[in-house]
Amino acid sequence: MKTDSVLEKILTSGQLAVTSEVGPPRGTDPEAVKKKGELLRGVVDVVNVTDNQTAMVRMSSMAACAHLKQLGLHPMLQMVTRDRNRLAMQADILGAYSHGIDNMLCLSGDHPKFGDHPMAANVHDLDSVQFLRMVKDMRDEGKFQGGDEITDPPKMFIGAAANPFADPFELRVARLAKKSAAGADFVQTQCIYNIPKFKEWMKGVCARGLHKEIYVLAGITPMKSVGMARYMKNKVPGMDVPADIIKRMAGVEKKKAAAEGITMAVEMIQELKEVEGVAGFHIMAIEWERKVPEIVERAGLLPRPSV
Amino acid sequence: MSFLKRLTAKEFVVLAEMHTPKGVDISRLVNDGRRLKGRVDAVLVPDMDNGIMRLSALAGGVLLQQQGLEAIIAVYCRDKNRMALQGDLLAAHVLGVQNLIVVPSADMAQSDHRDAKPVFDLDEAGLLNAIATLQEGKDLGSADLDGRPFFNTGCALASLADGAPFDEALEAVKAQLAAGATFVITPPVFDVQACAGPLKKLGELGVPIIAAVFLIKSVAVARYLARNDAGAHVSDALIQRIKKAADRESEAVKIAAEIVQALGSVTQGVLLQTHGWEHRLPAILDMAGL
Amino acid sequence: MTHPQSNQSEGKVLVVGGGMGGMRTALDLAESGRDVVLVDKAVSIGGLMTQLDRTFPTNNCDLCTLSPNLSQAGRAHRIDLRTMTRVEATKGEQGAFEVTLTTTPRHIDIDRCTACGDCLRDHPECVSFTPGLDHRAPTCMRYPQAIPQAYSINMEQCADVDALVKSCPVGAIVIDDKITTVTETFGSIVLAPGAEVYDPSPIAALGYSEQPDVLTSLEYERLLSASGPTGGKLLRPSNGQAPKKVAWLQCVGSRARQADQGVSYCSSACCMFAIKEAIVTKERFGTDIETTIFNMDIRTSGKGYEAYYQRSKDTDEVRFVRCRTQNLQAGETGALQLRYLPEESDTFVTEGFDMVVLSTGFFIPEDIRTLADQLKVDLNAHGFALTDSFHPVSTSRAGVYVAGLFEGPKDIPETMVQASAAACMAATHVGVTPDASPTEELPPERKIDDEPVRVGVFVCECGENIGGVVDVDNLVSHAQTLGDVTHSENVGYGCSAESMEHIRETIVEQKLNRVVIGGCSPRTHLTRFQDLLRKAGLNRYLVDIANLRDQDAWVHRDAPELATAKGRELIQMGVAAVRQSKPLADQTLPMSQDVLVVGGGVAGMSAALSLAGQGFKVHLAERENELGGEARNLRRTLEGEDVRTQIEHLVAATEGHDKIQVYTGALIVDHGGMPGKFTTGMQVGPQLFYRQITHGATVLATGALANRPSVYMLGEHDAVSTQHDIESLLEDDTDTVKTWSKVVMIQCAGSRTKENPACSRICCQSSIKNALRILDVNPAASIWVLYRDMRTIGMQEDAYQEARRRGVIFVRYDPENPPQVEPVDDKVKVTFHDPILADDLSMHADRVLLSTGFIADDEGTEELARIFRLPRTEDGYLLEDHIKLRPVDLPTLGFYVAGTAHSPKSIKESVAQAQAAASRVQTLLARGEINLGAAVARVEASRCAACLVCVRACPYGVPFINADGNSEIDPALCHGCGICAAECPAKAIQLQQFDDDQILAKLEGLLERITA
Amino acid sequence: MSEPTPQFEPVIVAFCCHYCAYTAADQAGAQRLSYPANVKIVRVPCSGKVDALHLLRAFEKGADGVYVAGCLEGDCHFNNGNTRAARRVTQVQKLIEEIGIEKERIEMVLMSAGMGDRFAEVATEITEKIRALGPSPIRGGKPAPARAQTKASAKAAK
Amino acid sequence: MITAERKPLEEIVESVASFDRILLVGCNECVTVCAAGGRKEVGLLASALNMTFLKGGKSVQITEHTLERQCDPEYVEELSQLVGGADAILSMACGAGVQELARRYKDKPVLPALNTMFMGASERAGVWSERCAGCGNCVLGITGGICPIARCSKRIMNGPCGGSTNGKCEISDDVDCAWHLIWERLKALGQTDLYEVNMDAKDWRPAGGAGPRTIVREDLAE
Repeated sequence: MKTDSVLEKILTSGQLAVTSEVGPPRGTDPEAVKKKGELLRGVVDVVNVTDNQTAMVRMSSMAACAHLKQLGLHPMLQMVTRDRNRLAMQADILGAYSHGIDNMLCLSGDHPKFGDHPMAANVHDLDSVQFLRMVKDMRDEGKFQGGDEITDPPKMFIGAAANPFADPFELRVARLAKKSAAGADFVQTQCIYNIPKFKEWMKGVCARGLHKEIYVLAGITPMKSVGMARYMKNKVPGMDVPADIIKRMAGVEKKKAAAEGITMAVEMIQELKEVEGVAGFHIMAIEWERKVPEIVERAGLLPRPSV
Repeated sequence: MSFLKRLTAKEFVVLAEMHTPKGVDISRLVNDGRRLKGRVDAVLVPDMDNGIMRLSALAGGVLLQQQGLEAIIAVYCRDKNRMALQGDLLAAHVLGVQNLIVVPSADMAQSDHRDAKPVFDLDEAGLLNAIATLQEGKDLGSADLDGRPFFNTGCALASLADGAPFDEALEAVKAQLAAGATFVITPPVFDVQACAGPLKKLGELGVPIIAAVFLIKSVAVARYLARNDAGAHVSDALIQRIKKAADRESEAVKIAAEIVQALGSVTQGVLLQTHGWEHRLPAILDMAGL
Repeated sequence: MTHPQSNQSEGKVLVVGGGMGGMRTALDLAESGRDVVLVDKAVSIGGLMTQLDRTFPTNNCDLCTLSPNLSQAGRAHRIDLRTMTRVEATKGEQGAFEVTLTTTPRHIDIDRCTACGDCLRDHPECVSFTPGLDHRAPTCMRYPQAIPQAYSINMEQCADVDALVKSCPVGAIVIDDKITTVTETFGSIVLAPGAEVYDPSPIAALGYSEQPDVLTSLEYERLLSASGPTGGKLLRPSNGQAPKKVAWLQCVGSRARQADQGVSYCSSACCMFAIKEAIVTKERFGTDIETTIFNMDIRTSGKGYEAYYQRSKDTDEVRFVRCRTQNLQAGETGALQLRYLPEESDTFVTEGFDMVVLSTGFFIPEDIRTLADQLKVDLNAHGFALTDSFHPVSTSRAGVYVAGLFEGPKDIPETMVQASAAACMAATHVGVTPDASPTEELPPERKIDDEPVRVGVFVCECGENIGGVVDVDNLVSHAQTLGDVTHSENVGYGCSAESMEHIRETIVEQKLNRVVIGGCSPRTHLTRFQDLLRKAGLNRYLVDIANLRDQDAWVHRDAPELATAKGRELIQMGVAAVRQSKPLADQTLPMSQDVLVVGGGVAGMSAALSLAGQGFKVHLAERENELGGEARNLRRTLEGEDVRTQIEHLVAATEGHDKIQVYTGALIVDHGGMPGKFTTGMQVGPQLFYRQITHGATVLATGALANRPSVYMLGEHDAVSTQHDIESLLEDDTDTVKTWSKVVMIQCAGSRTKENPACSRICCQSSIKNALRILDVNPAASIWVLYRDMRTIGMQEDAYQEARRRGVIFVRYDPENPPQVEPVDDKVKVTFHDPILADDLSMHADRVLLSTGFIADDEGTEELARIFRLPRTEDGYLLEDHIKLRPVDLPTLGFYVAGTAHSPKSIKESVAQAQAAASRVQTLLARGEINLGAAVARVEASRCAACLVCVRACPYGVPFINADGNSEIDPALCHGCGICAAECPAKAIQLQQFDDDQILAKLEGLLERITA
Repeated sequence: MSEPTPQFEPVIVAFCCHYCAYTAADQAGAQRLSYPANVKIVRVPCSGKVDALHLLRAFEKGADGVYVAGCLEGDCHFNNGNTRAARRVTQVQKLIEEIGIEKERIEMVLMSAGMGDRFAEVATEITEKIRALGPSPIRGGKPAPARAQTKASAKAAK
Repeated sequence: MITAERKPLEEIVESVASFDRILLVGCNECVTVCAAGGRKEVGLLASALNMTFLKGGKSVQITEHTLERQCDPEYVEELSQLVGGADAILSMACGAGVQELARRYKDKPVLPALNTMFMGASERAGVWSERCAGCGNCVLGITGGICPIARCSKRIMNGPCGGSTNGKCEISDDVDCAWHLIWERLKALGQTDLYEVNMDAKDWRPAGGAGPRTIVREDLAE
């Protein structure tokens, strides 16, 4: 065990892990986070807390994580390279760990162009691979990126994101390998809709033996409506929504669309469970956290193991 | 990767047709050729097509190879007997030209040497047979050769016009494939959908099919094709599209590029025929995203 | 005195007649490198056209359009101009005619005479001018730009020879000048003696002899002319007052039924002449003047003429009255009473007019018949030289050619076409001679770098054209106030030889080093004034023209004050620009001597054969798979010639000619280059093989299409066909024709309509031809011709009259109320209104024949015009450079048109235009090199940032970055568009002749008053 | 005759290409078509020769309206000078808007050599449009003092 | 080449509004090539300024002059004759040129008329794109000649991120994904193994992280 993370424990035990996420509020009231966290209690293993998601200012991920931690949940600190240079990032990692937060996800983050501060400086002192390396070195070498030693290094269970669908596709396995090499313990993927393509990617991952080095949590996002499906297809960078998904969503009555989306998510999880190398699921029910229990249940992932 | 390797690897090939000069001023051929270097897989050099006496395809092909391009030269039966044909084939091999396409001979009615005597010692299948024989190290007189040449030989489909013309052309192609041809070049395709039937049947032959894409330079040319070539399937809408374009030349390039794109999933390659507008080839390639 | 001649003159052509036709022939021959002797019996050349005031349909001033040709004729050193000279006898044959020429003494040394007029002032009785046609002896010079610019003296009339001699300040009077007779050898002869205008005196009913206010149209023309007896004012000869009502009587002396009433043929030009006079009358002297044209038919079948006719009715409110007879008498109040029978009425009407103009036609006078006799040239019954459709300018005698009115009545464009055609044919007998005698030794160019700027401003009045609107003197005095202007004056007709010489002298005397001409468009006249500067020892690029005519006086006729104010500004702009101009050098390139002929019909083949016959390599591109064009469908001409056989001969000759490369199935796809060195790409044959041809000139003979309009059930009923369709039937299937008992022909089917406004010109004669042919085969047939105007121009009128005599019935219909055609079994019922019976008629016809004529080949010419960048008329024909004077030249130098691509025309006219195009091509290619002018881009290397903008912007890929790291532009390749100059971010490139300083100076010149 | 009402007479500069628009202007003359005398023509070999600088300077010197007249699309005697000119006109439109001059005061028009009537029509329309816009805003101010453009060679320093 | 574009006229006008005599100085180097500050643009701006002032009823004297290069003292010296007659200098050069003028002519306000943009290359006529960020430590040798620092929207050195589609960057379809280009290029070169190497966290000191940079060539420096 590299860390005390519950996630690491579940994954190491060979059981399918389930994670989900909550977005912190655009204000100072912690109740929103707590409420969302409560919905997920006992349903998922670890709750990701996003970091200025879609480049919009929100309550900091670390603060929100701390609130969840107080509730006894297992939060995962998300951090992007967009807003902080390596000094600020390391400082926050130390701070988070001091609150008992031992999972983190290292990301580059959405470009500020899409957010509410398009005029903001785009820091990117490090990229996500360099970021992973830094966190790993902090944990395993006990060293800051600058080389100085850390007294009581943070033992973070380190996650990365992977998009199996972004172009160029042929590079996606190699890129996972780079992240793995840099220090990622697990990876949460982009929402999966194109299952054949995901399987193809997984095949590449397994062929390279990567599935033995890094845990792959398949990303699942239930569709609420055909409108959302189309939006994801056309507007969200790096998203691959095949036409038959849209067709399926369009084929049902409007008020039954949400239920169809849930069913589809459940079916996907069931199908992906069988795929070699899939170590768990990351269910991103954006502003729809209340539906996560249903999905997890219907997918046969309950009860969650206690480790 | 050479033309042959790409063909074998089932990769999409892009060929361009380049005519030799009528005369000895090769500057245009060489300059146009240089511009294409690295942009096409090979250039096809026709030989006296239309019965217009010109610099021989072999010489043109060698010149283009000297510019760093790979050449495919046309061989045909109208103007040479088996002696001359075999001799030239050996010469081609020695000079480094290893891609051949056996083409039917153009009618001499439009020739600039209408009084010339057509030879037709061999027919196309006979010529293919001669090529095969040479590759086996013998000549048609069964004598052994010093060293064996190697060729990658294609044949040409005579017509894409539905019905009898295509059926006949298909039979001829089958015969030529049986005689040793390994790929087929079609007449120009202007409407991929309209040609879907014939193209499908060609696809079933199991050899690489390369479709010709012809740059329509003017409304008059489009009309000419519509009226005179049943296999062309040049529609009135296409004619109107060119006519209405503010810049007809660019529209023609665009149309050619669109056809190339449409063929991308249908055939294993394209042969761009620009007939004198070789300077427009890069534009077509750019627009087609090649 | 007879000079024995050596053999040296074999290479010469004799051109008889110095009118427009003779001049054009002589100029074409001279420009293509042949030596010419141009003789005219008159004291100065110019012929009939010099007496016109303005010509239709552009209403240009003829003197202005003509004078450039005249002074050119006067100065081209290959042309030996001999006025007052007649042909007395000929011997020999083509290649070596021996011609005896007799010159009447002028008693004036042309080289000395300055045309100062002192002799005339002192001795008017013996100093002669051609009095023009005005029988009321004008007191003016015949026209101010006369060539040669010299007087002539009749010594017999002179009472005091000594005094006369002394009156001449330069001693130009030669007392003992004698008749000279020379015999010279000529390779070929062109006859362009013109014709004379009918004298209406014998027709008593017209009152021409008695009534001073009855004029011939030519006299009326003189009255309108600025150089005429009234100085350009329209006044009644009887009382000097302005007329309020003017009538024109058409066909005076033409289309006569009786010999004493004139000639039987149609003089072809009078209808347009009258319409033009009516329009000009209104335009210049007041729209309230009533103008009425009394006519039998309005025959406006030339290019653009029909539109002009319609405009005269619709816009200018010229009244047209169709009537049968007329006579005239003076009324009590001095008004002329005109009695006529309107077509739609059976009672005579009497109407009063202030002036009556007789539209008199042409006839061949006795002296021209004598000339023909001496030259052993056959004439037709009317005295015109005999020619045929496929040899339109060849007379019965080999080596003798004809052009203009002597070949038949015609208008100016046809004369110009024939003149060039005759030049082409005449040139086949004489070789090109080296340009051995440059008569103009150009003075060396003056270095002006160190001189202060001295601008001379010369403002033209151009008769009424500018002076009638703009206050020229005001402009002249205003110019004097402008900076650096040291000289300014009014030069009248600036482009006349006299004024040009005056300007030249002034430049030299006043040491001017920049010149501004206030005149007409630089498009047409800049080169002439540039040449003038060069002759004055200045660089040709130190002149600018302020376009006071086309872009000021002509467009602001209603606002003279504004026009004058604008004229001042235009002069200011010109002065500002020339102050910045610098001496520039021209660039040259060798010309290709090959010619591309597009179109393999009669016109294309004729042009190709004419050129190939002269040794030019011709590329003939035909889009169809065989040669022959539309004429393949014709069998006979009106005159009975066998068209099919002739076409077969033409095709065989064309294909067999070793200088002609024929491309059938050839589609032109691209074009570039410049006059003298074009490149054209085409795709040829079934496999669309691409050929690129380099050629110096291009002849477009792309033809027109036989019209097949969807009217009168054409294509819907078997009994309805076009005149064209039955050509072969009439030849090969007379049995069918014999079954027809009633045939109705409908004229103007699909012509003169909204869709196809032009008159198709040939359909009236086609219907007459077919009617006569049907009657030959089936004399019992009853033939009805429904028409709007019968336009059987020239000698076709004889056939028309014959058809009437043989019982063909002609009924006029109104386009508002056209005939109706309905099917009745295998026949058709035709219903129409007969204006004479004033009733609707209806009949069952076995056959309805539609005279459908031509329609422009939009499919062919639309794209060709785009590729060659040539303008077309609204109805799709190629637009020539000048409708009257340059009917063969297209607006882009190096392009010529022949045949129906220009406008509907007969085979004869097509062949003539083809030969004319061949001649025009030769005049271009004889130059040998291309003058690229001085408008080339120049890079100032020290400013260049090597940014590649010019390299990327140039449409021709000319600029490149040289070894020094600067942009370099090869002036020989530069086309002079100036795009690079406009885009250069470092302002390192200037287009010479249009550099920024000059353009900005123009703006400053214009806007001075605002900023000052 | 009624007393003419005094109205604003704009000064309009038309840059006309030699081959089409200038010829069309001559055509208008030959056809005696009238158009306002306010339009003054500057002849250029091709509309592509008209520099943005010329257009701007015309306004600076006091023109109330400026237009560039070139050949019809596809008919430019120099391939594409007319389309280049049109792009420049658009650029200058933006610039004069920045200055505070209505962008309607400048435009690009196309015509063929034979279109004398179109020339007259365009000249009339533009004159009316500019007349309605009133004098150029910069004419409200004082005259422009001459601006120095140094002739000293930049290379001299080398 | 350094690229720049003209500031909005309003901003320029405001900056020079208080002066009566303006010396407008162009540069015949980079800014000429990118059509921002050559003789032509100087002319256009002079005209535009003049008109703007005329419109406001103000008469301003604008002197135009274009230097071969504004960032070299020897060329800048050329202005010394003209500066006396001006109240302010308006520079149409990049920031380097503006600063050089300000350094040399200390008593005159020197105002920028351009915004200096980036080091770029000309894609085609009239289009320039960023190619180099001047980071002081070039990695182009291992990225197939395509710079991830200048051309990736996130400066990702181990890209691509998960946002690219069809070879285009997530920020715009008009922007190529640099890493897509790098990958294609590496493939073409047969150097895909270079991709597998993780690039370490970048040392930003040569990129300016350590303050203003200076290059001293000992052999050339005086």
